[in-house]
Amino acid sequence: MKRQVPLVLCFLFGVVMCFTQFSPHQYSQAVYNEVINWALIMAPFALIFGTITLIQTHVTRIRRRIEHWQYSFVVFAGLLTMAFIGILFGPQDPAFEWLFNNVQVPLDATMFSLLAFLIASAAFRAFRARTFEATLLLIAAMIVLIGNVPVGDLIWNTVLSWLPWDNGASETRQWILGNPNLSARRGIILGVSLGVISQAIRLILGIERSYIGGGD
Amino acid sequence: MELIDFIGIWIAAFLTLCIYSFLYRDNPFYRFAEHLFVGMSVGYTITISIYQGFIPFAWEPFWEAIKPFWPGVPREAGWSGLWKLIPIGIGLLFFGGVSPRYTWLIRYPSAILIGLGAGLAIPNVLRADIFEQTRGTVEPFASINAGTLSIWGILGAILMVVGVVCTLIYFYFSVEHRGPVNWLSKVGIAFLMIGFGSAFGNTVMGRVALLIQRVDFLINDWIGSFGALF
Amino acid sequence: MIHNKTILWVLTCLVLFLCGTFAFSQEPAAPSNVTAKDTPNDDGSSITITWDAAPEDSGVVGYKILRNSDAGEFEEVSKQLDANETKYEDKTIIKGKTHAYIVRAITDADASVDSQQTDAVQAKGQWFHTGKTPLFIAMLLFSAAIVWNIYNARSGKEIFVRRIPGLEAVDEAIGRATEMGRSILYSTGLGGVSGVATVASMTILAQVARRTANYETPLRVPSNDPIVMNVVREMVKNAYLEEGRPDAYNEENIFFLTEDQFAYAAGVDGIMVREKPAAVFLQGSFAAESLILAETGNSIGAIQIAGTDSEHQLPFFIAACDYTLIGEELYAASAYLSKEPMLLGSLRGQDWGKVILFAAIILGVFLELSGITWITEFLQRVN
Amino acid sequence: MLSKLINLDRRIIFILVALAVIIPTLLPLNLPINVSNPTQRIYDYIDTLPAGSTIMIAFDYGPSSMPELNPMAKAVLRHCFDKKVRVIGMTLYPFAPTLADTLIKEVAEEKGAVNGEDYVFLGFRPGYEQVMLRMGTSIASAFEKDYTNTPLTEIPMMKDITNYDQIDLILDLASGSTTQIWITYVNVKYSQQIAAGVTGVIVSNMYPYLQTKQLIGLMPGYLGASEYEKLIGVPEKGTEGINNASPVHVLIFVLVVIGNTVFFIQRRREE
Repeated sequence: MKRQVPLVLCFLFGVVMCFTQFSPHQYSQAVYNEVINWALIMAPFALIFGTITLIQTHVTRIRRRIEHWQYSFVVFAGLLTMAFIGILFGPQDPAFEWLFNNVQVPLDATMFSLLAFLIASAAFRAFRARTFEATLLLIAAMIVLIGNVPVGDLIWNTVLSWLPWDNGASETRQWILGNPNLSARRGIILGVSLGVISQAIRLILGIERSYIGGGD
Repeated sequence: MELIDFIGIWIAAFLTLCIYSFLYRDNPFYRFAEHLFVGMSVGYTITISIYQGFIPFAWEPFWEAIKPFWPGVPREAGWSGLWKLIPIGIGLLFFGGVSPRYTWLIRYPSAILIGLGAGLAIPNVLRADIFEQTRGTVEPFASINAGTLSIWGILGAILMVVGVVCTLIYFYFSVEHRGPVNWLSKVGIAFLMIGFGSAFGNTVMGRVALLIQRVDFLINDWIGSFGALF
Repeated sequence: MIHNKTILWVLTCLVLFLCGTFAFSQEPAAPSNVTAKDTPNDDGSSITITWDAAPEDSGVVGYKILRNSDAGEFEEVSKQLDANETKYEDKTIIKGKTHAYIVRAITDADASVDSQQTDAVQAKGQWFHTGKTPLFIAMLLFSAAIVWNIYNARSGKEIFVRRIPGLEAVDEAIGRATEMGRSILYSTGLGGVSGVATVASMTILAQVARRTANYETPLRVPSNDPIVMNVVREMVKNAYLEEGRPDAYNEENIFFLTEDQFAYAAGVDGIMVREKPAAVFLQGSFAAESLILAETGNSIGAIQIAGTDSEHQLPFFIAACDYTLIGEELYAASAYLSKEPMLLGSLRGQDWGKVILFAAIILGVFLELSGITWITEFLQRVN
Repeated sequence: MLSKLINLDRRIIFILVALAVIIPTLLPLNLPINVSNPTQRIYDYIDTLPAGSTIMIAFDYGPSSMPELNPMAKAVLRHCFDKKVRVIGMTLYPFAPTLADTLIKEVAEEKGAVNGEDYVFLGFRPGYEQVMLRMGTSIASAFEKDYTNTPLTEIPMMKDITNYDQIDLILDLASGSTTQIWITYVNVKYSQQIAAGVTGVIVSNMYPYLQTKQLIGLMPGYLGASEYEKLIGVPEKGTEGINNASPVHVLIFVLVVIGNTVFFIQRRREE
């Protein structure tokens, strides 16, 4: 029950879903459409389970007075406010939307925008011409970086005005993105895809069992 | 400006500054914003997954199916909604995870989700990634044959094949990288590095755009709202 | 009398004139070779009608399609089609009924000619899409290659795996954390439990856990997917059990944070700056938060080992981390560290796949150059 | 001194980045913009459409990509309304309808375009390829009503529009993988012309499609927006964005150059 049934379920669902991709028949499409929804139906249960463990973690923190335990109350306050209003009145409720727009959206956008700072500090630190490979990385990054803004072409057209080639910065950028960059990406994608498929095969055939705790 | 909007802008601005304070170092303001964010995001995702997943895909069809048992309600839909009892039942197994003795129950829904994902992945990844990317690498040579490609185009197509093959050789694991294999994989690394560098440089724009938007908010909306104070 | 004569005259002229016009605007030929067939490779919701193109000077300006159901009345089912069309896919059929079709050619003069009616056909769904045969064959071949190699590896055949830079650092990182008495932070990324990168990451995590079990170094795993968290708990528990240290396992170290991408990043950042782990592992699939995590990890001076198959995030890991497993290296690393025959065998199978890809690309290039297109046709996309 | 420079405290870099964004926001720059070929092609395509043609704009992006994609949407909408090209708006992103609706209305008001005659906004439907494929048969089978709940049958401009056959171009404004899906399902299956405007981050994924001509044109991030704004002669947020973003790019460039110079001097000395 603990090991065999999950393996059988995994095999069954895997084979059937794989088959629906080859079969245009209305029955197989109906199966596909039904089962795809199951993932959506099960998601809230997994989330509620996750939330229970989250609450457990923070209750422990508060009980044991682990450093910064006071902030666990902030987690509860946020969680309960959103879940309470959202579940009772639905996501279209004005209070829910207001909280979303004025609390969650700014937090999300600001966290995201931290990247502008971090990308600068990472570039400064990492882009050093230490080795041949690092130099390639550095040069490609700088060309694309400067080719992305009009300043790049401005500099090119003034400094390199004796060249019979205008707007070189943006054109070189485009060439790098469209050529060496693309072939490297293709190489990665091909390799990764082979890995994805081989893992999917292992999972379906029950060879890979890590998700039931590993072992045989 | 409505009071409620005014309060909203101030809260948003306060939280924005709380997060930016992290750039200096960890501090109580960041800790407050961080914990609030974690809590609210969980509450938000639960709400959305219930209202956009569970209710339309499980509850409504199921309700349609059992309606006729209610006195006086006409029967409209078929029994197909009863199917939804299966995913609901399987979903309930997740609660086994709460007690250490029954954590293994979670393996059932996990196995289904894994099987489903794996089954869909095989044909789709094979088609969309392997078939398509290989075809895209080879196809320009048909244009060379047809004579419709410029000199640059031809060079590009050849470079593309060299790049793809060498990168793949770098990812070839079951031979020692010595001699010619080593050389080719070195070329592969060179392509990878150019690729990574250009992707990095290319991302800056998008990230800066996000910062510009926040700065725009702080300067125009928030500082702009100071006027309403007086 | 005169009247009669005039009328006669006028009538004659009229008849002559009409004859003339008829002679010049000759009636167009009816569309020929009209066939109606069940559309192949669909779910049984359409019928395809084909006919021969009208000659250029026939004056046909368009076509309309007429249909009957179960030998009933004919009705128009299409709007006017262009004159150069020779095919129409009727997607509005009634399932379970038979339909016959007529193609009506329309001329400049707003006149029209009907073709003969076709045989009545019924649409059927197909169980197998014949256009996907190449895909199916490729899938079977690759599966066979993987299974065969795993079987071989299990029967004890040695499989070589090239050195993967960065993996030596795993022991170094764990050792350093132990020396400094600090914790290790391990993130499995944003992927769900069926993601390959997540599974590979969990396999590496199990290996890391085996090593930390002996040193009692705390291994902290903040998770952003409840299911992944649960699987990780089971795997780490197992690893500690197999190392004979079930007492050292602490379930609270593996916890759910939130599913939201940036809230997760904010939370992990907070853990990093407060707990100051000596080693940070970022393995799995990541999105934009990759650099937020990696830069914060760098700022606290931790040894960082990253690995992802999300090719967009690789540049940031390469820039901010000490070691980075690139794409497929992540999968290979899980095989390399665990030395498990299953993983080693399937790695060999993947390499076979690469050999086939090389062959396809090189052969394809030469065939295309000489005008033979069957490789691209084989790889053609079908929906 | 040198080692201090090479291990510059990241917080100094953060301050420099902040300044590089704040200063141009307060004191706008005005850099020359060169229109790149992929953007030009979209402009030319729309510009040569006869009045009364129809294009479909898919607003496939969420709030976090608004800064880059909204200016593009605005510029293209202005161009269309000026040329009397009709616009059908729709989205496959659950968070997009409000932002797209606001934006279309704003431009329509400015150009005097009439809802239901010059443009229509269909709103959001879940499921990417399902929606795309259904619209191939008939748009009404995916969207029986528009965003304001008016049945499509009652909308004047939808009278002669059934499916992709009557649409001259689909412009996908995307922050994710939707463009690939549009190409896979709508370009390949229905031979529909597709163009894209995408965020800077995913631009490089689009080049293969540009190369195979599956995309007739491409607008990359702020740059694309500013180029299109230049083409229609109305510089706005896109131009502002590219101007404000430029200093940060230059800053990073200069920082890296300084870092490497110092690094080389130091290495020379060590040798």
